[in-house]
Amino acid sequence: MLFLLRRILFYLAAFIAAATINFFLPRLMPGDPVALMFSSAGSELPPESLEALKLTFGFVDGPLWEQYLTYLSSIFTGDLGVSVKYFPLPVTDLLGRALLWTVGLVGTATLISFALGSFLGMVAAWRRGSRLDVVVSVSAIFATSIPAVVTSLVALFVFGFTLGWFPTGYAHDPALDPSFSLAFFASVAHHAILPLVTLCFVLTGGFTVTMRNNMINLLGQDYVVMARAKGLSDRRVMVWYAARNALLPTVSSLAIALGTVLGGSLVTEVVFNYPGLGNTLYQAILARDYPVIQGQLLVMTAAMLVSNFLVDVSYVLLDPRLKGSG
Amino acid sequence: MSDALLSVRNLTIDYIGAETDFRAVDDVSFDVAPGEVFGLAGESGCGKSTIAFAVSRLHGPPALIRKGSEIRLAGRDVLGLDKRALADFRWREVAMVFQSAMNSLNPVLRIEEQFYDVLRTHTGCTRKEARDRTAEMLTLVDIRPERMRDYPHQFSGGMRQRIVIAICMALDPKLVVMDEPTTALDVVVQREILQRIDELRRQRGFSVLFITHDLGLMVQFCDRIGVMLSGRMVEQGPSEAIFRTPRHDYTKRLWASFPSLKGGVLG
Amino acid sequence: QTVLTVNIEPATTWVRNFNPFNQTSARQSTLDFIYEPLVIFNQFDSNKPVYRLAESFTLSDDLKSIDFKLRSGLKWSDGQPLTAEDVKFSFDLVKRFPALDFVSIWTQIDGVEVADAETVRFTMKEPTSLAAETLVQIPIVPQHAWKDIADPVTFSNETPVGSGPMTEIARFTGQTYDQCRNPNYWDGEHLKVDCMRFPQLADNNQILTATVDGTLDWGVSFIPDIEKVYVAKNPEHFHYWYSPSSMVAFVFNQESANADNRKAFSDLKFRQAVSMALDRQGMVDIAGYGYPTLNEDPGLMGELYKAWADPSVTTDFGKFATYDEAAAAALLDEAGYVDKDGDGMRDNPDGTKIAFSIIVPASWTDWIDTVNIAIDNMKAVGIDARIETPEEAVWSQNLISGKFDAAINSLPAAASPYYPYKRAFTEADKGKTRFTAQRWFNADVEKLIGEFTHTADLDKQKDIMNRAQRIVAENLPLMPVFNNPNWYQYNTSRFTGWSTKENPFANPSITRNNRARLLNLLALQPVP
Amino acid sequence: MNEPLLRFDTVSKTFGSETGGVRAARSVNFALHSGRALAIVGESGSGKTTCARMAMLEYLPTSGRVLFKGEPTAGRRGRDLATYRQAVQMIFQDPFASLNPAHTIAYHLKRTLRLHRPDIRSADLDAAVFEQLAGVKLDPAIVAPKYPHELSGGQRQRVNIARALAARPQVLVADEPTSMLDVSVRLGVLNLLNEMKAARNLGLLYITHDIATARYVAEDIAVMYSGQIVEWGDCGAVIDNPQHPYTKLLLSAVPDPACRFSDAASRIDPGAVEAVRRIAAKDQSEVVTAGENHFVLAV
Amino acid sequence: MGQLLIGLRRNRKALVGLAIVLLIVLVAVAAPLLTEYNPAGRTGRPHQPPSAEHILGTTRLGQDVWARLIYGAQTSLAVGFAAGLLITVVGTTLGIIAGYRGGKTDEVISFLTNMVLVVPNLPLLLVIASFVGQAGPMVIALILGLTSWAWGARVTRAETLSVKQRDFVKAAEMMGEPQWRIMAFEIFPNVFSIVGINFIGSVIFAVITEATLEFLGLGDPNVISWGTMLYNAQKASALSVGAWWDILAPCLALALLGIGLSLLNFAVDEIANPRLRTGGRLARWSSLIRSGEGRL
Ligand SMILES: Nc1ncnc2c1ncn2[C@@H]1O[C@H](COP(=O)(O)OP(=O)(O)OP(=O)(O)O)[C@@H](O)[C@H]1O
Ligand SMILES: Nc1ncnc2c1ncn2[C@@H]1O[C@H](COP(=O)(O)OP(=O)(O)OP(=O)(O)O)[C@@H](O)[C@H]1O
Ligand SMILES: [Mg+2]
Ligand SMILES: [Mg+2]
Ligand code: NI
Repeated sequence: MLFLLRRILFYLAAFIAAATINFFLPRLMPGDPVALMFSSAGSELPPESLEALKLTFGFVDGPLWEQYLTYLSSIFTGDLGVSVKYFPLPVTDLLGRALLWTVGLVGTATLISFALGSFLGMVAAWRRGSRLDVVVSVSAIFATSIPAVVTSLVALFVFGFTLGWFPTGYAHDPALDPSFSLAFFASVAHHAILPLVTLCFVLTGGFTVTMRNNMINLLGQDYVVMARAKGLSDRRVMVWYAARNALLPTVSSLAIALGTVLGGSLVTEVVFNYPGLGNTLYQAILARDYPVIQGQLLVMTAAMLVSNFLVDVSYVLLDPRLKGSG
Repeated sequence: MSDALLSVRNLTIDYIGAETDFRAVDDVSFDVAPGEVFGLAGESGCGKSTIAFAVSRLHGPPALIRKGSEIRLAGRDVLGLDKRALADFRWREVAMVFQSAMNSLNPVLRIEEQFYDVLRTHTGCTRKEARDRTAEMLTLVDIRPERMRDYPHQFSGGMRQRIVIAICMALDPKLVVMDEPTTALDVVVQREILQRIDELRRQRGFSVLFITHDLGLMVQFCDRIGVMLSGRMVEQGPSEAIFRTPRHDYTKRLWASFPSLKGGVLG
Repeated sequence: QTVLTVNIEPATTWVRNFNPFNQTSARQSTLDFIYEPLVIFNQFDSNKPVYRLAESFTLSDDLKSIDFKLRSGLKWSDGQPLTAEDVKFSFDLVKRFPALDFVSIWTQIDGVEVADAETVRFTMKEPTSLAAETLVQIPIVPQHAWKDIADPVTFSNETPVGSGPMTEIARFTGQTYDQCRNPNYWDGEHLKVDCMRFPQLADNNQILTATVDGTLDWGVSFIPDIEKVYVAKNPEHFHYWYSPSSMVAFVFNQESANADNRKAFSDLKFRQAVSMALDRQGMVDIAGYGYPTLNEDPGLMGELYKAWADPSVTTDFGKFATYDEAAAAALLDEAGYVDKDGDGMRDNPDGTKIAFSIIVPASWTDWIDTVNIAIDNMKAVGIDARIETPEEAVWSQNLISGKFDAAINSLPAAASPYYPYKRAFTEADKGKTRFTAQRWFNADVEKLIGEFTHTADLDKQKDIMNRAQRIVAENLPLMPVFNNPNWYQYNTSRFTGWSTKENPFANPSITRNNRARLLNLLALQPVP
Repeated sequence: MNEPLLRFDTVSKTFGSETGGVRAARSVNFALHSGRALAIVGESGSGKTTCARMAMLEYLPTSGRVLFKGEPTAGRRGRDLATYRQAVQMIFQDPFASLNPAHTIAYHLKRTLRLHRPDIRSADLDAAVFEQLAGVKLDPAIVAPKYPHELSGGQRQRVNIARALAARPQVLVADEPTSMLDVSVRLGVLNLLNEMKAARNLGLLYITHDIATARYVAEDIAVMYSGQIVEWGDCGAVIDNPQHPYTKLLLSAVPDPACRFSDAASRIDPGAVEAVRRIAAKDQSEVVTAGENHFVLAV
Repeated sequence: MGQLLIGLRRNRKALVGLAIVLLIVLVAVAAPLLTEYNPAGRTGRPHQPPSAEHILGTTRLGQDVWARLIYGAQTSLAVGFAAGLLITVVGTTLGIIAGYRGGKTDEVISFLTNMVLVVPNLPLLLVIASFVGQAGPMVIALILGLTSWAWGARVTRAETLSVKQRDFVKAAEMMGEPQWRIMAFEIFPNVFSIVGINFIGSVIFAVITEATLEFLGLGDPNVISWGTMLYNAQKASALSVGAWWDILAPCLALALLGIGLSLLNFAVDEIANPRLRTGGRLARWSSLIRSGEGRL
């Protein structure tokens, strides 16, 4: 398990490094949130209130290293500070409420895309050159090359505005309180369809292409040919000999995809006004809400690390060749 | 030879290109008698593997077996088999050992599983029966049966090659095609393996279609040899004859390029 | 139950915060609706006081103290009596926690005392006739509920105890919240709305959707092509009224770091010429979709303070705030601003170059468009201007610190022009607020502003204002272009009684800084 | 005997940790003289390539010394290393892989000349390239502008030899130079090596697992097993009269068309093979002299 | 490299992709010839639908959409290619150095690479872009270049590791070639297809990301690019007011460029990896099978 130990060490180092970047980035940012809030409030706030605002948010001055140490210790205690925009809501609360939606939406989308993409890639590669292959590969190319912004906007326009089949915002009908009722879940599903489909559209292509390429490379492998020579059924050869091995490298792209889940598909969430992490981050950036930005980047990095770690573990489980090593 | 086990007639195979075709095998005919070891010799790229693949119908696009070609195994028209018959035919009638043992076992499945795959597909036996058979087969190639629960990477190259051979024997096929089965191995291991195959063949009576570019080895191992040159079969005959009295110019040249252990060259 | 659906602020999620002292993150429905002011000064009705919690106030003759008398029998929403003690408590609280003092009230007052159970007396530091208007900004909170709050700054007051019409938070989720009738509201008989509902709407597009499909009864948002997009959908019920609000003007920094530009900026003729070059109507129509109100008053009164305007000022100087490209060019020629170096752009009479950027916040597209039009206009008369779009916060900091050449800026709307004048022309404010960005100061104007608060006599005030606006118009320190619209859409299919263009009884905007929004709410009648 | 060009003095090489690693070379001793060829034979994994790489200074021995003309090679840097690289050249097993597919044949040779033949002026480079190609019996005009994939295996290996010789080396290390070639061209390359050895008075270190070709090329031979040289000496003497059981086993396993598998006499017994392997794997330092210039490790 | 070009010429995907990309480049370069309008100027009434006068209609401000589209192409392409180049140069250099030098160098570079990979890219970009404030296209390109090289470095490193094992690298070492020459002339040409794929992929990524950043309002609103077109159209609620041309034009342009580049990328992939190739031979093969000329 030396392999995993090394990885864990790497993750720890990476996390600290990321946290450090995280700490210094906002401090390079022009304009502090109070000034921004003050100016966005435009003519509404009398200039006198600026002082009150500064007091309210009590931006700690003091030596940078001291701030840094406080920050580091706060990370490990899980105290990410208080949002400026949603004062005095703790960042963890804010992220917490967005987290669920994002994990639900983007997580589902990623898994569906992964499954669907891998399946399509597998079949396309198996039936190389067939009409199915042509259709699948060409549509995969198309899907991957169209920016998410475009896809989301067009979907919103066509299905949201023009046809009115789907709601154009929210994670569920605001009239319903979250509960374990059928109506509530139906509403959640109804609201999730459009962003979900858009996300899948954007993500599936990539998985399909990777899988197809991996598969094609593997189909020439002797063990696949031998499996065919053994007279095994096509299904068995395709799934257990070719796809099983082709999937291994795809798993790492799944890791990256899963890791970015918490970034949310920012664009999709923004366009569909989905109350997830991406949207939260976007709003935080617009409002220069440092604590939220910091917290969010941290959470996302952590997520990325965790999912990478899970993939490392699953690699060891999936690929017997790695078991012996280390 | 009407009682041939494998009979290949006028076999012509093209690799289809975007514009022009590449003729890899050109009008090749030969027979393999039951229990016989038939060798296909020739330089790299002359079409040996292409023939081997055709015999077990393993080709995929862009290979094309031209019409007029004929392959018969124990009287059955191999090229005419439909999908189902083909699945049944493979391995039960013709089994195959590939060039590199390193790669012909699925790295993520246990050895046991890879045996079971074959046995279940063809005989529909239970796991228990399959395990017994696997043990039997592994013993046959000097590998301890307990190791069936290991993964391929846990074996050495020579062991893996023997495992492949064991899998080949699992269904007692009539013909075993061996496409350069020992190129990656050193001479001592190669010798061990070929000797083992030779013994098994004697015990079980299957025929072997043996492919290598090492003529010296081929003469030692095969009963009859066909020499190929860029897709054509230029000479065919008992190995003794190919060695002692080669007729075709190309065969003679081949021998002339073998240095001899005794000094000088063989030819 | 009658529910009024309102769009008050864009948000991605609602956070339950009803702390009335928090101006940035508390729900904007907190003031007025939960915490009723003592008095509302109705700007749409000559700034007349509408008495709410207070039934009257009296300013002492020396303008140094003011008594507010509360209505009798007032109750908090939890049934406890609302007394002068609560008022005093609120002001003391603000004093104890300066972070709560969002109008810096304690820089203006000296003390608060309870005169009797229903009367509070404030003593002012300086004599001022406008004390009441500032004092009523501070929300009055119940002493019994707030006295034990350890840190009222971070207190989010999730279940408020209030004095206003809508104090009960019936339902609160991230995506919608309902604020319902105060059972103990003193003016309950006028209140015909049972609940206000605030759906979360994140951006223009969503607000637009909700507005257009008739979900919203009362909205405050930008809607492009409103006639076509909104009104046309239901002409009978969908209405809007965009009254003038804060004034938007171009400014030249009199203390610009660029000496050559400064020469031109400090020249009145140059300012007048540039001002004449601005196609204000174009800005209103194109950049503003026609929603803003044209402002061609060099004395800065415009439509908003037209009651205060001295007509002779516009007669004398009006042309300098009216679009006339030819006149602008002629004036520049006359003043010696001609192209000396042959680059096609005018230079200073001494031959030095004039070239400046106009700064505008990066995300304010309507202003950016306005500036772009202005630049086209200036180019047309040969002035080399460019646009620069820093971040909003940077823009505002530059205006405050004076690190810019030219800018587009706005002056807040208020009850009288006194406020914008004070904001813009008080030299002591230089470097503190962006309203003094132009850095133009005039002792006479400042003196007049001072005098304004020392009298409670409207005629005297008008006279003062007349004199001040003449000086300003003469010097043209700001080049007004239009007044921002006061966003307001209303839907009459469920409620009637709205403040309308025809019956403008109160400022109808529901934004947080408009106290009169309460009057609009109280006027509503459900459609049976 | 005069000072050898290249000498291995009890050279050992262990990969990985001292204890758990692979001992790829164990106390290897040999000497290579100019104008002579030394063949190292042995089954795969016996450490032949490792020795070649140590000769090329690619690996440093874990212990022992590699001497060039009597001088230790360890720690050579910069100029020293450059002169060494010029004096000792190598031919690789796979003629295709050892030429960069992105460059022409002329480029390969030119680079060598630029690096090791400062005496040739730039203007004369092309002529020099042609000369080198002609030296290995390739038609320069045809071959020079081609890319490696446009040549046959035999031609490529000739280019490799030409490239190695262009540096005017004194030692040529050839690691299985013909194992990837078709039989028909194999002999041509071997003949070429023989010729060059004689013509340029090269010391040739010829590494192979094919004992027959070793005999064809080399005067001396060393048989390796599991990192040890188990038997060495005059080529003919060792092959005709093998003393070490492993040498015997190796010779018996070499394919010999003259005897068939079916002959019981020529069969090798798997049990015996294991026994030989065990014997050969043992550390052994005692040397038995089996004849004039023929030595074998004691068993 | 030559083979790559020949391969590209033979590949249908490559041809279509190249045609699309060239077309866009051409249109961008020839923009002044293709429209009489100033892309920044108000040349018509607001939100005019497409007509003979304004072939793609006008924006909310009355600017000509077509003019903006083709001038915007300049920006989008410039950012795409600049960022793509930067990403590729940094990624390739680090990848080759790490892969070739190995040891400590590799450890350090790999750690850096993994670090950058682990920090979520788009959010980071957003944050940096907003920190920079008013990010012009070239600033965006720079940010993209400096934050997105990791993936390229990783694949290049992996490829370098395998190329490094090849004998010709050993041969060059034995020959005494200096290290930089080995990296530049022996390894680089052989990882060229990876570099190509990385480059085109990065260009796609950069074009898309730039548009996304600008769409989110984090770019310089005065720049004319597809991203700002989207941003402005969205701000003007173009879809809701029915001005579909205002928003769909940049959408389609982005999609088209994306598709063109992707096709090229796939083609390079196919050429670099012959196994992936299908093309004409399979069609010929199937027709031969169907005509009974032969069988499998
Ligand atoms: N998929 C293919 N497409 C095109 N040509 C092919 C294909 N597969 C093989 N060939 C060509 O067909 C010829 C015969 O190949 P084959 O693999 O049968 O040779 P071989 O005799 O087995 O060679 P080796 O000894 O190297 O294995 C070769 O020249 C090869 O280039
Ligand atoms: N870089 C290395 N790291 C670890 N082990 C190595 C390395 N190189 C070689 N070995 C091991 O050292 C032993 C000798 O390898 P070497 O390549 O010298 O054998 P060889 O005789 O050349 O074999 P072949 O005939 O297969 O080329 C083998 O067990 C091999 O696995
Ligand atoms: Mg073959
Ligand atoms: Mg070797
Ligand atoms: Ni090239």
